[in-house]
This record gives sequence, C-alpha cells and structure tokens, in this order.
Amino acid sequence: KTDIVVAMQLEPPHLDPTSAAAGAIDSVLYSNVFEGLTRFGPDGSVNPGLAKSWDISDDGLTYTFHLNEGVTFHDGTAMDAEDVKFSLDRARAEDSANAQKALFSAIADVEVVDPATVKVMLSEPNGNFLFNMAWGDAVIVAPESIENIKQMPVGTGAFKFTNWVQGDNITLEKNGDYWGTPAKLDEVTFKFISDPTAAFAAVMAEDVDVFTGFPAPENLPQFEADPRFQVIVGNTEGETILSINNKMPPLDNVKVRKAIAHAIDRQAIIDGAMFGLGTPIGTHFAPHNPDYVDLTGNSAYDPEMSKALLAEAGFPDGFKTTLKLPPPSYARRGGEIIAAQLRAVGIETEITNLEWAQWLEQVFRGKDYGLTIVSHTEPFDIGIYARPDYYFQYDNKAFQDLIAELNKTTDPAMRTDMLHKAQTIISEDYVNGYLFQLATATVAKAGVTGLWKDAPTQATDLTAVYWAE
Amino acid sequence: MSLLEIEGLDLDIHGAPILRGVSMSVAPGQIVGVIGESGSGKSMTAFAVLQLLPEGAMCRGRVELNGHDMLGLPEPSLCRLRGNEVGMVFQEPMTALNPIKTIGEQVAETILIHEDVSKRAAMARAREALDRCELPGDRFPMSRYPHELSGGQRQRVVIAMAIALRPKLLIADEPTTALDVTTQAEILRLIRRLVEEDSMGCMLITHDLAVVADMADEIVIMRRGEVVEAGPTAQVFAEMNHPYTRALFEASGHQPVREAQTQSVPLLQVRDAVRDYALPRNRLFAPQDYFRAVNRVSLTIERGESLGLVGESGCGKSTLTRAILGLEELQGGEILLDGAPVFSGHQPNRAVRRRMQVVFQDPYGSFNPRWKVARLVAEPFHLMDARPADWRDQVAKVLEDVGIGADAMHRYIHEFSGGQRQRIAIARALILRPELVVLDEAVSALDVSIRAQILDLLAALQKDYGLSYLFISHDLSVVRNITDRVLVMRAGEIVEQGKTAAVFDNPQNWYTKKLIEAAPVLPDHGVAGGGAE
Amino acid sequence: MLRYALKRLVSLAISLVVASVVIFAMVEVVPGDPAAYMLGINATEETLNALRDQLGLNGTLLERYAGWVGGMLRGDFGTSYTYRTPVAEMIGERLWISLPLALFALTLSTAIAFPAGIWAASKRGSLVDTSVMGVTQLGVAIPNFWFAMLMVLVFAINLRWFNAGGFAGWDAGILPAMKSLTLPAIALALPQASILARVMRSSLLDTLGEDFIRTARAKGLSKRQALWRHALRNALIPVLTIIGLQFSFLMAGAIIIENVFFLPGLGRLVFQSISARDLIVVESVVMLLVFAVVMVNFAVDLAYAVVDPRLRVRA
Amino acid sequence: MLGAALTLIFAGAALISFLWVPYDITQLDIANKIKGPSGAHPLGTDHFGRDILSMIMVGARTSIAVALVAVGIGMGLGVPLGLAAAAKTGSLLDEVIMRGNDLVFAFPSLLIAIMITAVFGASALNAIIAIGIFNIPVFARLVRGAALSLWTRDYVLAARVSGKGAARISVEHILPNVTNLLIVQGTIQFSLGILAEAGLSYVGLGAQPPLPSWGRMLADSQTMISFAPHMALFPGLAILLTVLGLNLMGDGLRDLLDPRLRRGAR
Ligand SMILES: Nc1ncnc2c1ncn2[C@@H]1O[C@H](COP(=O)(O)OP(=O)(O)OP(=O)(O)O)[C@@H](O)[C@H]1O
Ligand SMILES: Nc1ncnc2c1ncn2[C@@H]1O[C@H](COP(=O)(O)OP(=O)(O)OP(=O)(O)O)[C@@H](O)[C@H]1O
Ligand SMILES: [Mg+2]
Ligand SMILES: [Mg+2]
Repeated sequence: KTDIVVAMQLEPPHLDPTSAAAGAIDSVLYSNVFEGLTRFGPDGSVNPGLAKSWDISDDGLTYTFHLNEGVTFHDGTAMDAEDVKFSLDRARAEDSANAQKALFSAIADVEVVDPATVKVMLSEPNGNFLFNMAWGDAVIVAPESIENIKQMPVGTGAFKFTNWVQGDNITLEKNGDYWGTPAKLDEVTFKFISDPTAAFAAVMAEDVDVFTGFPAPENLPQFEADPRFQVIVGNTEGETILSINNKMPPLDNVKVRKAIAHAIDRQAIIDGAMFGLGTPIGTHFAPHNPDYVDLTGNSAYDPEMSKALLAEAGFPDGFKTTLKLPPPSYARRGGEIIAAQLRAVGIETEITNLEWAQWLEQVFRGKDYGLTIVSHTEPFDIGIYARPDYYFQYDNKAFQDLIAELNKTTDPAMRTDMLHKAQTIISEDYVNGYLFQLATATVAKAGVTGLWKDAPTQATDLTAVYWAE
Repeated sequence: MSLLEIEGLDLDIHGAPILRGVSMSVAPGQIVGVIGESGSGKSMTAFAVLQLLPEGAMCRGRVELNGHDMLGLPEPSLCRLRGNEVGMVFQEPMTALNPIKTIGEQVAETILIHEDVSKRAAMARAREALDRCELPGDRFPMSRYPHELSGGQRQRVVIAMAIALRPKLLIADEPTTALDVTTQAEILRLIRRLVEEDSMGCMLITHDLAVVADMADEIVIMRRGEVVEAGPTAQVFAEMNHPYTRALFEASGHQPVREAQTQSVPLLQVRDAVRDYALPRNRLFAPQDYFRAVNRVSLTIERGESLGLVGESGCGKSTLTRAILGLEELQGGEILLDGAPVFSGHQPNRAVRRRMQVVFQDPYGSFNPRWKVARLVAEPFHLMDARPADWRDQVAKVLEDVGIGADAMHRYIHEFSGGQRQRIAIARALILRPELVVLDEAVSALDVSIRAQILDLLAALQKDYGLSYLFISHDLSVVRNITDRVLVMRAGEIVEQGKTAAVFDNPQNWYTKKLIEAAPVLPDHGVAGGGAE
Repeated sequence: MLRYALKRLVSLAISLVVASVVIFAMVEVVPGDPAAYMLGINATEETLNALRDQLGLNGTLLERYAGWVGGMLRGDFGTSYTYRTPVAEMIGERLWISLPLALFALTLSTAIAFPAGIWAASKRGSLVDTSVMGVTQLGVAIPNFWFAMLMVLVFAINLRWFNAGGFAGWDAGILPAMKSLTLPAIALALPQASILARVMRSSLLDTLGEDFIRTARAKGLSKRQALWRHALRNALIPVLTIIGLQFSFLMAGAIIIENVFFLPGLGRLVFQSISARDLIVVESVVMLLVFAVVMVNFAVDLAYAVVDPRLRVRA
Repeated sequence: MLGAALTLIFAGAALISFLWVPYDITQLDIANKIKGPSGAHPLGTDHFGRDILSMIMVGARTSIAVALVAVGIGMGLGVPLGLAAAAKTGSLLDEVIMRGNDLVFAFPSLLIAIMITAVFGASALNAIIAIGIFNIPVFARLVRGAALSLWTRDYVLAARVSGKGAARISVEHILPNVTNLLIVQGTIQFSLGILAEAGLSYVGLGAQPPLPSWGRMLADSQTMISFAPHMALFPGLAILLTVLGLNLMGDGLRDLLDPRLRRGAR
C-alpha cells in the first residue's frame, strides 16, 4: 500500500506558509511540499535543508549558505540563490504579511554570491538564527509561482500539491524529481475533521489511516486496546498556562497571583482535561529541553496557603474576575476545573467561551481579560516575557535585560545559565499559572511506520513514512 | 308500493338515544315533508337512510329503499346505491361543494362513480343535469369553481349532482335555510319540478312549517327523536291531533298582542345616508375603488313606533344599523336622534349613544363566554361617565323584567339556552333605559315556539319602557306581525315604504311584490285559524 | 394568477432588502477582526493594516453595504477573507452537499410522512393511528443531534454499515455519495417527518369532517375514494405551509447535523466562518439561505394557487 | 396525563434542586470521573466526576428558565402585536406587523440564533433572546388569527355599542378568549424552546459553564459515548422526556380547553 489518509483537526485557511500564522498550513506542507534552508528533525534539532552546509563568520554577523545542487521546484524551475534572496527579502519587506516577521528582524542584507551560494548579513549576532531559518515561515518560495501560492503552492519538497477540496481534504502526490531521499508513499490525502467525536468515529471506522493531534485524549485508551491501531504520544513545544493579566487589579499583586498558583491542582487538570496526557511544568519552558529546570515546587497545590495569601493581600473573602477560554478542549475543560479550584479558595470566575478570532481580539490584542488558558506552541519562546506590551503585560526590567543579553550570547554554557535564571524569575514572580506541557497524540493504523513522535514544530513530515507489512 | 319504508327506527350515538321508533314512508312522485325544531332528529333520520351516520351510531329497526334493506347491506353495496338510487341535498350550499374542483367535474363524478362511461360522456351528461337545474351552459360553463357562484347557484349544483343519475329518491335536508326568500322559492320550485318530471320520491326536511305547507303531499312532524304526527298535509293541518303540532302551528304564525303607541314625534331621523366601503386594491397603484353599501337612505322613526326593515341578504340592513348606532361614520348625509347628531366632529356622540341599544341575531355569539351575566348586562354602563352605585340592583331588575330572574347574575352564559340568551341580550339592551332599540334579526335564529315568546316579550317591553323599535328581518311574516310601518331595502336603497298592512297587501314596487310572492305562507284554515280568533 | 404572483413578488423583494440590511448590520457588529485572526499572535500593526486594506475592510459602512449588495446582484459574492477564494465558488461547492442533503431529507420526510399521515387519518382511532401518533410524538420530541449521535454510535461505530461522517464526494459516484448523506438525512428527516405526518393527519381529519366530503359520500363514493379524490388535495394546503417552513428548518438544522457528521456543507461553512470572522462568507451564506427560504415560501404560495383555485382570483 | 406527569417530574426536579441535590455539582471529583450508574450515583458521574443526576436536576432549571423566559418574550411582545394588528385590520399598522412577522419567519431561525449568539457572545441570556425573538411572530400570528374571528363576534359589536374602544375591547373581550390558545401554543413553544436551548448549548452557544445545561452535557459526553454511553443517554433522555411531556400536555390541554371554547362561543 503506498497511499495514506492523514487526518488532522484544523484545515489551513490557505496554502502560503509565509503569510499566515495558521499552524495548519505547516501541518500539511512543512517539509512535505516546502523546505527551508534548515529544517527541524523529529527531535527538534536543526538540520541542513536546502542548504547542505553553512559558514558563520567569527563576529557571528555573516552566514554563508551552500545550497544543494539540482534542486527544482515542482513547476520545473530551478531553485537557486536568487530564490533564497527573494524569499528572505519578501519576508522582511515593509509590506510583508509574514506572521513571524520577527524571525527575520536580525537580517541586514541578503547577497547572492553564485547560484549555489547565498550570504546573509545580520545587524547583530543572533544565537537563534539557524533555528529561525528552520521555521515554516522561512521556507523558500519562487517568484514565478508566488502569485497563486495560496491556492497552488509550489515548493521543492518530496511531495507535490495536487488538489484541495475546501472544507474536506488536500491531496499530495510523490515528487518524482525530488533532489533528496524520495518519499516512500505515492499519494497522501490530508483530511480535516475538526469535531472530536467525528475524529473518533472516523478513526474507528477506518476512514482515515492516521490522525495527528488527535483531539480527544479520552478516547486513546480504546485505541490502545484495539490491535488495529497504534497510539503515539509525544511532546510538543506547547506550554499550557493560565495566563494572568499582570496589569489588572487585583491580579497585579504578586501575592494574589501566588495564591492563584497554589490554588491550582495541576494533576487534577491533567487528569480531568487531558485524561492524563501532559507533563506538569512550573515555568514557561519545555521539560524536554536540556536547559529546563523543574520549578513546580514553587506552585505546589496548597489551598490553605492560597487562602492565607489572599487574606494577606487583602482579599480574605476572595474576589471576582473573568476567565476567557479559547476553543481547544484543554482550555474549555481545564477552564471548568480551574474555575472550580479557584472557587474553592474564594475566587469567583466568570467563564466566557471565545472563538479564536474573538480571543485574539479581546484577550490577545485587547488585553481585556483577567485569566485565560492557552498553550504557547512556539518553540523556545520564553522571550515573550521580555515584552511588556505582550498580553500578560509583565513588565520586569531585570528580566528584559537578561533576555537582551541572552540573544547576544552564543556560548552554550552561559546561555544555559541565563536560561535557568530566566525560568526562575518568571516562576517566582508567578507571572502566570504554569500548568502542563501539552502532549500530542497520533493515532495510526498498526502498519504505519516512520511518523514523528514529538512535535517540535507543527509539521506532519511524511517523507519517511511507509506501510510495514 | 312505497319507495322508502322506515319502520321502528331507533338510533343511538355512543349510547345516547337520538331516534326512537321513527316510521315513515315515501312513495314515488310524492313529497314528504319532515319538520320539527332544531335537534329533533330530522337530519339523523335522513342519514340513517343513506347509512352515512356519524361514528358510534347504532341503528335498529327497518329501513327499506326500493327493496334494499339499508341496515343490512355491506358498505360496497351501499356505495352503489348512494347517488344512484338515492340522491341527497344538504343545508349549507357554501360548504357542500369541494372548493378546488370545477362544478362540471363534481357533477360528472356522480356519473363516473356508478357507470362505466368515458369522461367525455360523463361531462356531457353533467352538462345536461346542470341545464335541468337551470344553470344554462352559456352562463355557467362547467369549468367554474364553486366560489364563483352564489349560494343559490351552488345549491343548484348540489341538486344537479344529486339528480344526475335520476335517482328514485331525493332527500333534501333543509335545502333552503341558508338562502333568501326569493332564492328559496326558486329552489323549492326546481325541486318540485324535478320530482314531477322524474316522478321521484322526495323527503323534504325543514323547520319551516310554511315551506312544507306549500310543497308536501304528506307531513311528518318530529320532536325529540320521535314522530309525533304524520299524514297527508291537508289532513294534518286540519286535524292537528298532537298538541305539539298545534303549538308549532300556532307559534309559526304568532301575532303578539300590541297596541299602537306611535306619538308622531320623530325620534330618529336618517337623511340621505351614504356608506362606502373601500375595496381591496387590485393593483399596487390602482385608484381606490369603493363599494356603496348604503345609498342615500332616508327614514324616520317616530317615538313609540315599530319600524320594520326587510330586504334580501347583503342589501345593507346591518350596515345601516351600524351607522345608526354610531359605530361607523357615514360618507354622506346625517343621522339625528332627537335632533342631536350621532356623530359629531368624527367622534361618536356618547350622549346620543346612551339612548340607543341593539339586540343581535346570534344568541350564541353575542356574549363573551368568559363573563358572568351580571357583568355582561352591565357592559353598556360604560357609556355613562361612571357606573351607578346601585348597578347590581338595576341589573337584577332588568333581568326580572325580561323574565330571567336575578339569580342568573352569577352564572355564565353557556348555562343558558338560546331563548334565554336572547332574553339576556334584551336585558343588556334595556339596562340604560334607551329610547330606541335596534333588533337586527333578533329572532331569526330561534325555534318558532321560542320566537313567539320573545316577540311577546318585546311587545310587552315596548309598552312598559316606552320603546321605539327598528326591527330588521328577512322573515316577512314576523315583520308583518310586529311592526307598524315597513321599509323595503334593496341593493343599498329603500325601494318602498309605508304602513305594514298596506305594503304587504298592496305592494307597489316590483321587488316588494316578488319578495312577498316568494314568501311561503301557512294555510289559514284548520284549528290554528280558529285558535287565532 | 399573474397578479397574485406579482404581488407576492413585490413583498418578496421587500423582505429580501430588509433581510440584507438586518444581516449586514448584525454581522458588522461582530467583534473580532478577520485580519487579526488571519495573521495570528505575532503579527505587527502595519501588517494588519496592509491586510485590512487588501480585504477592503477600511471603507465606510454604507460603501461596504453597497459594495456587498451590488456585488451579489452581479453574482459576485466577494472574496473570502480567510480562504482568499471567491465566496461564490465556495458556496457553489458546499451547495452540492447541502442542497442534496436538504432535498434528500425533505424527500425522506415526505415519503414517510404522507403515507403515515394518510394511513393514520383513514384509520382514525385504530391501533395503526395510535402507534403512528405515538411514534411521531417521540420523533417530534427527540433532539435531532442526539439522535444523530446515537445513530453514529450504532450504525457507524458498532455495526459499521455507514461511514461515521464526512462526504465521499460526488466524484466517487452517486451511491457512495448518497451513502454518506444517508445518516444525516435520516437525522434531519425524522423530526420533520413526524411533524409533517401529524399535520397531514390532522389536516386530513379536518377535511374529512367537511360538508363536501359528506356530499361526496352521498354521491356514492366510498370512504377511500372520498379521501383520495376530495380530501387529500384540500388537506394539502396546511401541509404545503409546513413543507415550506421545514425547508428553513432543514437549512438551519443542517448546521448542527453537518457538524455531527462533519459534512463540508453550507451550515458548517457558516459555523467555520463565524469562528474565523470571515464576515463576507457569513453574510453571503446567510443571505443565500434567507433567499432560498424566501423563494421556497414564494413557491409554496404559488403552489397554493395551483391547489386552491380560490386564490387565483383573490389578487 | 402522562404528559402532565412527565412535565411535573422535571419541573419538580428543577424546583427541588434549589433546595437539595444529591451532590454539589460545583465540586469536581476528578478521581471519580466517568463512573457508570451505581448506588452512590444512580445515573453515574461525568468526566469531571460530577453526579449526573444532580447535573440533570440543576440543568432542568436552566432549560426551563431559558425556555420560559423565551416564551415570555414571545408572548409579551407577540400578543400585543397580534391584538393590535387584529384590532386595526387592513391598516398600515397591521400591514407592518404582518410583514415584519413574515420577515422573521423567512429567516432560518436556528441559523439566526447562532448568528445572534455568535455576534453578541454565547450566553444563556443571548440564547433566550434569540429563541424569544422567533417566538414573537408565532404568537402574533396566532393571536391575530384568533382575534380576527373574535372581532366578528356580536359580543364585540355589543361592546362597541357600549362605547368601548379597540384597546379596551382587545383586553376585555379578545384576550380572555384567546388565553386557551395561548396556553396550548405556549406549551408547544416551551417545548420547542427547550429543544432550541439544547441545540444551541450543544454547539456551545447557549448556557456557559459552570451553569449546567442538558445540551452542553450532551456536547461534553459526545466523545465519550463509545465507552461511557450513560453520559449521553441520560441528558438526552431528559430532553426527550421533557419535550415529550410538554407536547403530550399541550395536546391534552387542547382537547380539554378547545371544545369548551367552541361550545362557549358556539
Ligand atoms: N355526531 C354526533 N354525535 C352525537 N350526537 C349527535 C351528532 N350529530 C347530531 N347529534 C345529536 O342528534 C340529535 C339530532 O340531530 P339532528 O342533526 O338530526 O337534528 P335536526 O333535527 O336535523 O336539527 P337541525 O334543524 O338543527 O338541523 C341532536 O340532539 C344532536 O345533538
Ligand atoms: N366591512 C365591510 N367592508 C366591505 N364591504 C362590506 C363590509 N361590511 C359589509 N359590506 C358589504 O355591504 C353590503 C351590505 O352588508 P350588510 O351586512 O349591511 O347586509 P345585510 O342586509 O345586513 O345582510 P344580511 O341579511 O345577510 O345580514 C354587503 O354587500 C357586504 O358585502
Ligand atoms: Mg339538521
Ligand atoms: Mg345583517
């Protein structure tokens, strides 16, 4: 069998990974259709992509990429240094619609040396640059096909885009002219099933072969018990946190935030909302990262202490605030549990369920909220705590200086040290309630081999997938 | 040999006895009139013949139609007989026809059901039947729908359906009750002609004694599900063995005792009254069209007088009444009560309104079923500035006056019979001690015997309260017996007026003549004649 | 007849205009910026503005309304904010699922309801009547999404006779496509069929009590004949009204049912677009559905005139 | 009879829940989640370990409240509108009211309810408003139709002869005589309201947590139906039985009230 049906929850709004935040685009296209200079491996490591190697100048300001030769886009045109320059310049241009423009902010200039070599000049050293270039937002596109990219994506990957039935599926086929190791599958269909029930039913009925990011953890035991299926549970970069509006009284009081943190029983949330899936965290950092520090002790479940803290802060009878929840079930279910736990210490919450767009508008941009639950899926994003205008509105000069310093630092040991410090600061400032690292579950038919276990980025890399006998 | 033989027919519906030992017979070419007051079981007898009884009905006895035992036959055989050997005409022409089929189709259906003929042949015969019922093809094509015909014309279609196959027996259940006197006369004439032509037997059901007196060869009088008297028409009228027959006869021609009270002082004056109704617009921007329901009508009612107003349905009687009562404004002319206008400055004049009241036709529809009698009768007090403190006593008094009794005050209206209701309606009209009472068909819906009592009551009250009456009716015999003067109205206009006796005995206008001719009259021989002396 | 139709047409046009204003006004107050949604968490203000300009979100209300209505009249429903494809195309695609589904459900409900209603009415008071009435009572009371859930559990997950959801696509052939519509159509049709059967029955019983039925019986028609030749067409008038109304229920009910079975139909399109703040799609789809409902009611009005000759003259 | 009994059971459950429920549903008991029916929890527990019987009892409150207020809105606005339209037949007012009704009818109601709650936020209140709006034309039409025929009754004429104005007649004579119809239609709309609330809550646009609602219980249970069918079965049955009860009661009331109405007014 050389074809596969892969289901996922969200459908991409369009197919240009370089002009939208929607992770669903990467889930379908990353590495399969589009490739960047570097690429993420299954473990989150940064590996060579279209660039087979690179040189970094000693001041860390110039990156010279050596491109693979003989690479063509799916429309037959060649992929060369001009395309790289075009892609990077487009992403950082004034009128760019790139959702992660910050990834490119360090770039001062891009220079074509020869068709197979491109030089990128930075305005200041950036320890994350190669990592940044591996993102889906930094994939290489061609000027010839940019016009229709949203409907007809043309990349360099091992699969070619063939068709999109909006609201239902996207099909890819094997790229026979692939420059690297060819894909093992001939045809791939991505099916979009947003409803958790439908997802369960579709897998059970064997309508689909693989479901990545299976949305209903409660159903996993059934699949595990069924020899027809395998369940792969892996890590993601998603720190699931109870975000707190640090500027809204009484939440601007660190004692109140600490009280909230101690009122929360993480394990109950992981069990109740995620049916046991997820790793508790005590700070905004992925536990599988070697630089992680376990700080869960700072916010151990202790309602009595929580009540005491509230009394100390001047709220012996508790207070009332809002809890705005985006659609995913970790937020909706987690929200109900947290509300009950907070109520137990006297904090009343008014729950509002929001669609993503409303959440972005009200919470993320409007900062009109007291509490919210969301999973921050961007990898390595502790830097957001250095942005006082970010929706937590956490403003700590010491932390900001630390991060600025970190960005300039390339020495690994020093970076580790600084990262430990950063994690501790936000944990002890109780900026947010740190809940758990989101796990991802993939349910697949028994014979499917080669799927990624973890999700270091939002991708469904099928280039190595095949059916075992 | 008789065509229809009913013997000892008992009928129960869900165990309740409806008919008891009914017997009668109809011979070919004979018209048998079945009369009796409402609910006496006339229709049920007819339905028992056709075996079209309501659910839960149980028949015993013998019904034999042309040798067929109707009570014993299975349903398919009954279907073959219905429409073929016996045709039936119903009371309500407005609803007896299927509104969505053409008249041609409906008449032809009778033929198609029973005979194996082509649709074309059936249509041709339907045409013939319609022609026979005086609906000529040039004016009444078979493609017409029922709603495009008048009541009388629809009744002819129903008759055409019933006689299309020239059945041996025709049952007509109150075929003219819903129609005008003039139309009634035509339909009755048609039935008579058809009976003669085909020498059909005919069972003619009616509650109007005068109708059978004209038409029937034999009469059967029913009361509470039983036949109380039967025999050849002349003999029944002459003998009147049963007291009920006598009472019925007497009540039909009842003439209340009354003295003329007219004072020749004009109480109500109507001058050149015009009432237009806006017609619904046909097109969006079409000019507004009007229908003139009352056209330059003038009349005067004098103090203490009873003025009659007669005319066929839709001629504008009720419209005029509404204008007089100040419910609707006139488009021309004026109405004065004792010199004061009913309407002044587009507002009804309350002071004038207090002095007029009205009694309506339908004793069931003229009361709010959710109110108690006291509140109902007291409603006109609304015209006073404040309800008098002793209003309860006044209500009690007026209830006594109309012969109901004060204890009725605390009961609901559904606890009273039609006749009692009409008395309460009169009480309500009298509560403000008005000078003029308008009686719009006030006795038309009542059985003859009750009607007689109400007429007596009205006559008595006129004397006690010093009332003037405007008495509206389409029943000429009643008008003749209770009014001093009469107006004849047609198509919104008054075509003749004068002293009641003069107009009835010597009508001048052709329409008045036609109206009087059409009205069926009771024979004035026999016991009844004697009794009136 | 023509006049009747014209009059209906005028009131239809007015309805549509008012409806468009209401829909537009309502959608315009929706909080949530489509541009923000599309660009996500890390977008900068300038990118947002650039995108808003592209989407034509910066005009005045009146301009935008005029643009929207004008476009629709020309058959141009605008371009989806999120999918960046012409809305007309998206609707066109989804229509190929929603319309067959609605028609399938309507056919199913009529096919069940008519015989059931007629049967029950003709055997009034019998066991047949009682059981038809009992079953329809249940059918009216059952929440259709719950019924759908139970059907998925039984027929898709346990018995595996049908797919749990999704649409096979018309390319896959009529049969597989119809198969994927079967469970949703049943879920949609059941309550509708129950209502319709009840209306059919009571309307028939009313008509059977009319005088003209007695006339027909007196002509020699059997009960059956009277029912089929005279009662049925007359009884159809209230039934037509209900069928007309049901169309609107089917359209709306489809939103929930399409979600249960994840059919990519119009209802789900509305739902998705609401959550994505894809205003233009919401506006257009709702307007289209209202248009469809208004047109169906217009058709029902005309059907009345066909059934009932009295309406043909009463302009 | 059966209808009244079923309705009473659920109304009673809702009332009792104010005083007493088997378990406090604001307390989550994750350790005891998704347990089938047992002695301690007769209908089992849900995914947060809450007692389903208690949830259904408190949920009845929400359903009944939403449907009741929605019917109240529909009656409160629809009845006066219908009375006014009937009192002034053929007038501009009548035309405007009736066209307005037609317009509301032309909208697919659930779709608009979804839009309303989507626009103004999902909450029980907005669900009430959305359901209520679509009740207005139902009552307006019903009342207008019934009132029109009542206006031709002679007792209305008699009231006019007594000098009463249209408003007074509408209140004194028309309204009392349409109450039976209103009660019957009210029960039907009430049951439709419960269904609509369940539907809206099911898609997440009705009552918001922590307010329990039958529709949301179904939504919550949906993914667990395959291994915990009791979670979907009982709330669904609650809806089914309540609606069934109300419908049966509506039919019963119609039979009870209608002939009297007909007899009273002939
Ligand atoms: N379907 C029915 N079920 C029960 N009783 C009925 C039914 N139809 C008529 N009746 C009763 O049968 C009796 C006779 O009714 P029938 O219709 O024969 O009277 P009628 O003499 O024709 O009166 P009318 O002059 O009013 O037509 C009445 O008391 C009536 O109440
Ligand atoms: N509100 C109205 N609008 C339009 N036309 C009306 C209205 N009321 C009455 N008419 C018409 O006015 C004419 C006279 O009606 P009216 O009720 O006065 O007749 P009537 O003589 O009382 O008849 P009946 O004996 O049947 O009571 C009829 O042709 C009727 O159709
Ligand atoms: Mg009769
Ligand atoms: Mg009249």
